[in-house]
Amino acid sequence: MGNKIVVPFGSQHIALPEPVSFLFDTKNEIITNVKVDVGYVHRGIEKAAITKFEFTNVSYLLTRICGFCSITHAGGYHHGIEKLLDVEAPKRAEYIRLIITELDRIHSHLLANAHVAEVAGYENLFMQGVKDREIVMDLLENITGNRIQYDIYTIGGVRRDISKETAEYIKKQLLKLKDKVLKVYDFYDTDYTFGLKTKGISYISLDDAKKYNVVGPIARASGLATDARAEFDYLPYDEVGFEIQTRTEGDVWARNIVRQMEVIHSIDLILRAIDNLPEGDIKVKYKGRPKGETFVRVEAPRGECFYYLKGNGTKVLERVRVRVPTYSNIPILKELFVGEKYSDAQPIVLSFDPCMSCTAR
Amino acid sequence: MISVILTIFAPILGGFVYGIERIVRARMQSRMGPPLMQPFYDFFKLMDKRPIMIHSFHALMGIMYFIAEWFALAVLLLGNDLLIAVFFHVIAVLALVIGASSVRSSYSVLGALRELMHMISYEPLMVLMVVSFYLVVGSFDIKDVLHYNGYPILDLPLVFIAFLLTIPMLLQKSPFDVAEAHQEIIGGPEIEYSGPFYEALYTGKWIEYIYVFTFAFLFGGSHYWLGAILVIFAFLFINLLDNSTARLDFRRMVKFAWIVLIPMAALNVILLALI
Amino acid sequence: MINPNVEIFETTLEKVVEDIKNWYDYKKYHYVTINGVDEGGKLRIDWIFADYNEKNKMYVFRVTDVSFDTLIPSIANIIPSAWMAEWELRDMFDVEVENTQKGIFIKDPNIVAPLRKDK
Amino acid sequence: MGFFSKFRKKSPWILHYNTGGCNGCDIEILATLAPKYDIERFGALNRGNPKQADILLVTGPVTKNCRDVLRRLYLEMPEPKVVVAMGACGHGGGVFRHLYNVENGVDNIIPVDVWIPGCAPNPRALIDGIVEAIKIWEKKSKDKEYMKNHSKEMIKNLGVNDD
Amino acid sequence: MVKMFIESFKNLFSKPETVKYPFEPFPEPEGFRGTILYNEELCIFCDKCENVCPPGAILFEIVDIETNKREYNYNPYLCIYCGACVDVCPKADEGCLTQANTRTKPLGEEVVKDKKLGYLMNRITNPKEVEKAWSELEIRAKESREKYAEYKKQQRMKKRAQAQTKKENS
Amino acid sequence: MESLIVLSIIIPWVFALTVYLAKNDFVTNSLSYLLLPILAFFAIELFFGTLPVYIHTSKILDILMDVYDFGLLFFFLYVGIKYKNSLVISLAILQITLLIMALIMMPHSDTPNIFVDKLSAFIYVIVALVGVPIVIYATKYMDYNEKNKHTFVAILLWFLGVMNFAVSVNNIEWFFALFETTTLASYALISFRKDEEAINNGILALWMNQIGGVAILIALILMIKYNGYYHFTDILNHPKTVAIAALGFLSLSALVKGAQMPFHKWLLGAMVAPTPVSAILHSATMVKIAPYLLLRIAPVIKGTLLAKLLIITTGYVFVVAAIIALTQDNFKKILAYSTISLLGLMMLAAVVGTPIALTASLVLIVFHAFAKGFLFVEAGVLEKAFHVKYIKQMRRLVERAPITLMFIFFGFLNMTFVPFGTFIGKWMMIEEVSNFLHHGSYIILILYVGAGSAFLSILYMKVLGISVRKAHGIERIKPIKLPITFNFVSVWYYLWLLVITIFIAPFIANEIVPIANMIAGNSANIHAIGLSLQMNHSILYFWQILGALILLLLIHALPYFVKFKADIVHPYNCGERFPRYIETWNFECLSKYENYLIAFSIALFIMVVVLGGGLL
Ligand code: SF4
Ligand code: SF4
Ligand code: SF4
Ligand code: SF4
Ligand code: SF4
Ligand code: SF4
Ligand code: SF4
Ligand code: SF4
Repeated sequence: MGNKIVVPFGSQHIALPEPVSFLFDTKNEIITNVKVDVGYVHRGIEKAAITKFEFTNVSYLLTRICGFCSITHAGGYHHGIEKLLDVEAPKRAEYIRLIITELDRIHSHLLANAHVAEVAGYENLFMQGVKDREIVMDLLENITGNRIQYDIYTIGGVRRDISKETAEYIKKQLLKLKDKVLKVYDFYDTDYTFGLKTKGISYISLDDAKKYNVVGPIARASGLATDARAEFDYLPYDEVGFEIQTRTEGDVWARNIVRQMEVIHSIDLILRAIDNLPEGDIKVKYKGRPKGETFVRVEAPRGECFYYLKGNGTKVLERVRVRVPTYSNIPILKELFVGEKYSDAQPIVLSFDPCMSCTAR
Repeated sequence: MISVILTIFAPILGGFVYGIERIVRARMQSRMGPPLMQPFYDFFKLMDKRPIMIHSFHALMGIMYFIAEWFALAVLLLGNDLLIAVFFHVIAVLALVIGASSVRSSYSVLGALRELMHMISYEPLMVLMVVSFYLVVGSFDIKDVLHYNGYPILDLPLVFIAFLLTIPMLLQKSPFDVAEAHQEIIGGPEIEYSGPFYEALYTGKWIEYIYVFTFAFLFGGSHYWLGAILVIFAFLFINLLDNSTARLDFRRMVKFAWIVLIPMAALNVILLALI
Repeated sequence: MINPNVEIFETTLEKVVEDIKNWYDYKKYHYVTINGVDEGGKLRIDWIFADYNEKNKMYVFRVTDVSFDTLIPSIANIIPSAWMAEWELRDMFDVEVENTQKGIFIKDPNIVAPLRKDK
Repeated sequence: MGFFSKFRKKSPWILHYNTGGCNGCDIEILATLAPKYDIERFGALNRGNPKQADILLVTGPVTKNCRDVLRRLYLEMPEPKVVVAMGACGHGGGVFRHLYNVENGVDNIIPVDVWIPGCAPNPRALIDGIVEAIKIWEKKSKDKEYMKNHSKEMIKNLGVNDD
Repeated sequence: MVKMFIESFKNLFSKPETVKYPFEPFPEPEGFRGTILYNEELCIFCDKCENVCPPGAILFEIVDIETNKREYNYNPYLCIYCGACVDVCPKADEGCLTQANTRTKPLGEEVVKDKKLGYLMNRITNPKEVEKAWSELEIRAKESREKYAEYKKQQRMKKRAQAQTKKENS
Repeated sequence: MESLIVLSIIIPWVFALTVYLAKNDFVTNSLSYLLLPILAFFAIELFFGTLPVYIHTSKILDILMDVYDFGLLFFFLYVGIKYKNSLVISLAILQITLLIMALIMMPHSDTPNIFVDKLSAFIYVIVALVGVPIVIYATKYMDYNEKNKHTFVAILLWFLGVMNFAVSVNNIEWFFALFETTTLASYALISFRKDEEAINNGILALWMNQIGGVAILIALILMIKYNGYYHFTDILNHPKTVAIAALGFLSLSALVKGAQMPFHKWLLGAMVAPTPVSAILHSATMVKIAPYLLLRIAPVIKGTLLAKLLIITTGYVFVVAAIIALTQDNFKKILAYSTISLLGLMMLAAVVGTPIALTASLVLIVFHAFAKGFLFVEAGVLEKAFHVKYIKQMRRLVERAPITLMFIFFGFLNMTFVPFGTFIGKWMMIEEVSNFLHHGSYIILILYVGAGSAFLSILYMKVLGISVRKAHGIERIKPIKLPITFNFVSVWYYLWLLVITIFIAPFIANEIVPIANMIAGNSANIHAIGLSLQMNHSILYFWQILGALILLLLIHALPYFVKFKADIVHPYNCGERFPRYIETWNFECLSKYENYLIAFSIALFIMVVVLGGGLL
């Protein structure tokens, strides 16, 4: 009867740093239908990567697909192009890549979790979460020279080395961070009101997760142990002892907890990587032009990121295809709203931590 | 005399309270926070904004909200009946709700509807609180309460706790800031106001601080030091609560008010009446 | 260096849905995406899958020499999350795909099929 | 009005809109709200509501799909207001310059007052930018260089008849 | 809830984490990727930096076709501070192109002047024109390049013609 | 005096007959207009005259009355048979049996049969000032594609006379006759349109009200059996001895007539009839018999267990009806539920029975009558002139019907806000009841009043919220011209409400309190100090009254005159151009509980019957 209220959520909305729009039909604030538009950020990067940019500098473009996981895109691209050029990065470079990748994951997860808290109306938890995140950001800025766009990958290695002192510093800071993160973890884990707002909201069963090919922490929160770090060999994760973190609750809360667990695991990984940091060059020279095709899967903070590269022996590639984690999580996200309350829509959206910038490229 | 002065300067005092609150909140979040005078800076800035509006009706309701809020405070401080003051507050809510509903913006309308849910949660409790004052003091007159020689707080501990938990509903604080819900409906009723019209709402909220804390003060009876302590305690408590809870759904708020708070207050009143 | 172990099933446009349907088991495999490549006037389409259990293993259903005016079948009723890639395919190459509409990414009518080399 | 203008610089309220950047800048905006840089020190709040905002903080190169939204938000803000384009994207589109779905910078859509360089600009840069914006904002309010006939302009520019 | 309650209370009485920037200086860390600085004297005009720059924030405009005099132009607001240009510059070690670890000031009331930022930035006074000027420059640079190529071609033709005539003469 | 009373009763009947026979527009219109000054004059004369008045009637009238009774009951029987409704039939038969029993048992009594005191005169005034304008309104209303205008108006007129008569009788047997006459009238009016729904609802009203009739008859029999008298005055004069069970059954009939749950359905059913029916049923007449009856017997039941039971029942209805109203989307239904709710409050106040509570009850009756009459009149205007029946159709009403909306707004304000009478009533109730809190269980009363008024407020705000929504400035509004009659009636109510509210303190202190004092037998501590109202030790200052009044006037009327010079922008829509589709909440989940709530009210009702009857 006469009780429908259509509520727009996005593209500009304070809870959404990115343009994406949801249009909810609500009855008494219960969502009955939803329309999603994910195309706001489309810039045409795939096209530019095969016309405007040469294979040597296309990675600067590709890393700017996304600020959260610029390192993932750099990784996806460089691992592929190295395969096409047939060069192998030295071990030390691989370890440095791993360290930066995991640092990036830590900052991304911390922010994502904090953001869920923020939109759940829990301002202080947001502040406590992002407060600690600054430690990682400072580390990243120290190592790479920028807080967001690290541009550390280069074909055949990395552009900057980690010196002895820096390594020590990283270790010290990370140990400090670990304590703090454990404290924040505890808040997420035990906070009563936060639980009220997140537990049981937007439940995804293991079966659904598989049917919809959900990836990343969202899948792992439903008990689906999928992680490109374990399913694809691109960085020496086996050597530092990577383990997949899962929960089985499958709701907003579990997603946060999985991220928090991964943060702690990532800290461990980095600490181990620094301890085992091999000596040697950080870069090798390469020759030739990319030719042939390759498939790459790397694990972004939000899940598996897929790259397809095809070269034809010229300076410009023939096809670059990026399939990012959010891209494969949107279909299930769309299904989750019906029956939930509008006041829970923001935590649901942000528990997916959606990145439109990479979904639409 | 004091009450006249208090009434007249309520917006200023409220502004300071709000300023302190912003600092306290920032500190609780390990931030530095804005300067104390920040609310007034905001006030002056808004004053100087070029006014835009959706339509006059809506803009007018913003101003009416401010006036009604002030008037409710005047009735509380200058009148003699607490109960009437409680009901005068409804006029302010009316202006807010009608104004917010008068624009075709779903956020604003949702905010208005949620504001109604606020009202259903706190209104009966406020009535109960006033009645419990009557039981203790034997009068609805605010002056009698302020001259009461005992310690109302000792007679009304549960009512005070219930009231303490109602303040977040009145002042739009987490966990019950559902009508404002910045991350959901971006301020709810206030979203469509801007410039000087928003100013009216912004300042109205300050007055509401005074209005609410006056009630907290009354729990001290004629012992003004006790009243002051209670006010400070209430202030700190709601800010701590604000900073340590997520926003709950309005359904939970209504349920909480009706299942926990009202029976609690009623129990106190019954015990008091029987003894 | 990475070492993807890719198994490619060449198939045809008519058979591809059938093939995927017979082969796909959502408990074992993981749909990754659908990818189109313009190979000079002809479209090549890859349906890409990965394995949950086997490391580095990927599967590709490949159809080559698709002309830009044929209707491409949809696999969205086998894999519910595939609609996004299909809609994108339509936007990017201006080809007809079953049950899709234009405009998921490109809303400006002046921009047509950016990934086609002839446009 | 002179009296009020004095206080203006102490209360800049921000509206943030991402027009298709990489998020990098947006992350940094969130970092600026965080305790370490705490932008509320300047009285700045992230309002999320154009009607109550003074500074429009735009990130990203303005994709074609975001263009109209950006324009609408700008017009919904009351004068005096300033626009800050954050990051390289905001200036000429940054790395996305000349991509087919990109409008090459914010200035092509709405008049920008401050550009913050960097990709991504770190929180210090953002703070510098805000400080700069406040200066311009004050100047603007003194010069009263407001758009006349705001509402008519709006209808004209947007062709709005949005029912 | 209770834990956070206590935590908030503790925070209230502990020192805030906030840094005082901009009231107190906060230098960028060592190795910060900041402004690109250019030294014309050392440049060999190899154009590598221009070619590699992802957003095209470095442009050489050929101002004099005959002498092939080039002017280095740099747009710090368009620059993404990736440092690729420095990586690629053959003279970087001498200091021809370096990446400072300081940030460029925001472009607001005035344009920052510095010889090391190239020609364009030093010519513009109105900050609002930077973007437009850059777009124009982009076109001019392209044209100048085409003209130069044309000129070169003609030169070559001329040379060849001269050589031809010389040959014929001889 | 006597002649005034008789005229007040007879003139409406004469007019009714004339209208019915003449079937002429001019006659109908002018007579209905004419009735207003006449009845108003009589009523006010009476009200300020020397009261009470006793009229002894001849024996013939008694017999006539008996005959009329039987005629009425057989008519009910006939209706039951005609529409094959076993409930109506069996109830009619039961009534006939009981009536015969009563008549056989009835002793002779010298107590006069007609008795008019201030309370009756008070109802006269309401009938005149609220009821007659509805008839005037009906003359125009029926011009909008309705049939049988004249018959309709005639019934309404006749009904007013009946109403006047009903509140003047002293003999409970007579009262039964008039009570059943109002039942008949409601049946006739509700099924006026003669379509299936109308008839069904008419039958519903019939049998439900018949239950009330049965209750009265039982009360009558009990009273005759145990006390030997059957006049109101006798009851009041022997407060100690009267059989509480009889009073219990009388109160039951009041609950039925007052459409208290679970008997609220019949009043809702009135919706299918033309709107003046609802107006007259809800505001001026019919349902007011219920609180009237309780007010009559208030001094005797005060403080008894019966009173407590009634308090629990009516208070429950006050809250629950308000809650259920939230889930409704038919405008008239919402009004109907709020009537039920407020009737609960009136009866509650009447049952509490202290002078102040009685004052509260009377104040509520006055203001409710005016405001509800007003609101229903406007509902009819909406329906006829703007084709609006559901609140979802009220979207953007302010753009189409600004003036009507203004009236509705004012009506709603009257129903709950300071400083209007309804608020004063609640205020008095709460303050008064606070005195009894030492009896512990009265806390429920405070909760009832606090919660009920909060629910009613949000109900009105919700409805107002949806109708004030608009897209443009007021300058683009082009009001539709309304017929003079409509405007006259609206302005009539509006002004009355306004004037009484401004002078509310003297009005209550000088006019209402004496009635309450008269009923209660001791005096209420309510005074007017200038224009301020003092109750016990609380004062509602005039500046507060005036301030609130001005604020509310500004809120509901000023928007039509104020035009700010500011730029117009569109509402925030996330920067998008999404379609706006905004209605309101319907509290759907609450309707899930509706049945439980009603079931509980049945339980309460049965409790009243059992315990009340058990007091024999
Ligand atoms: S990527 Fe996630 S955390 Fe970042 S801005 Fe977007 S929604 Fe927020
Ligand atoms: S989802 Fe995409 S854009 Fe977002 S962080 Fe991952 S790869 Fe980057
Ligand atoms: S300027 Fe750089 S970091 Fe900022 S949005 Fe653009 S690409 Fe991302
Ligand atoms: S009718 Fe609607 S769209 Fe048209 S001008 Fe009015 S508000 Fe705007
Ligand atoms: S690298 Fe050598 S050939 Fe190339 S431009 Fe420079 S000097 Fe000329
Ligand atoms: S740092 Fe990067 S963007 Fe900046 S000039 Fe150098 S290559 Fe260009
Ligand atoms: S790469 Fe270095 S030497 Fe070459 S043009 Fe650029 S600045 Fe000059
Ligand atoms: S279930 Fe909840 S939302 Fe729905 S009507 Fe009931 S209270 Fe309202």
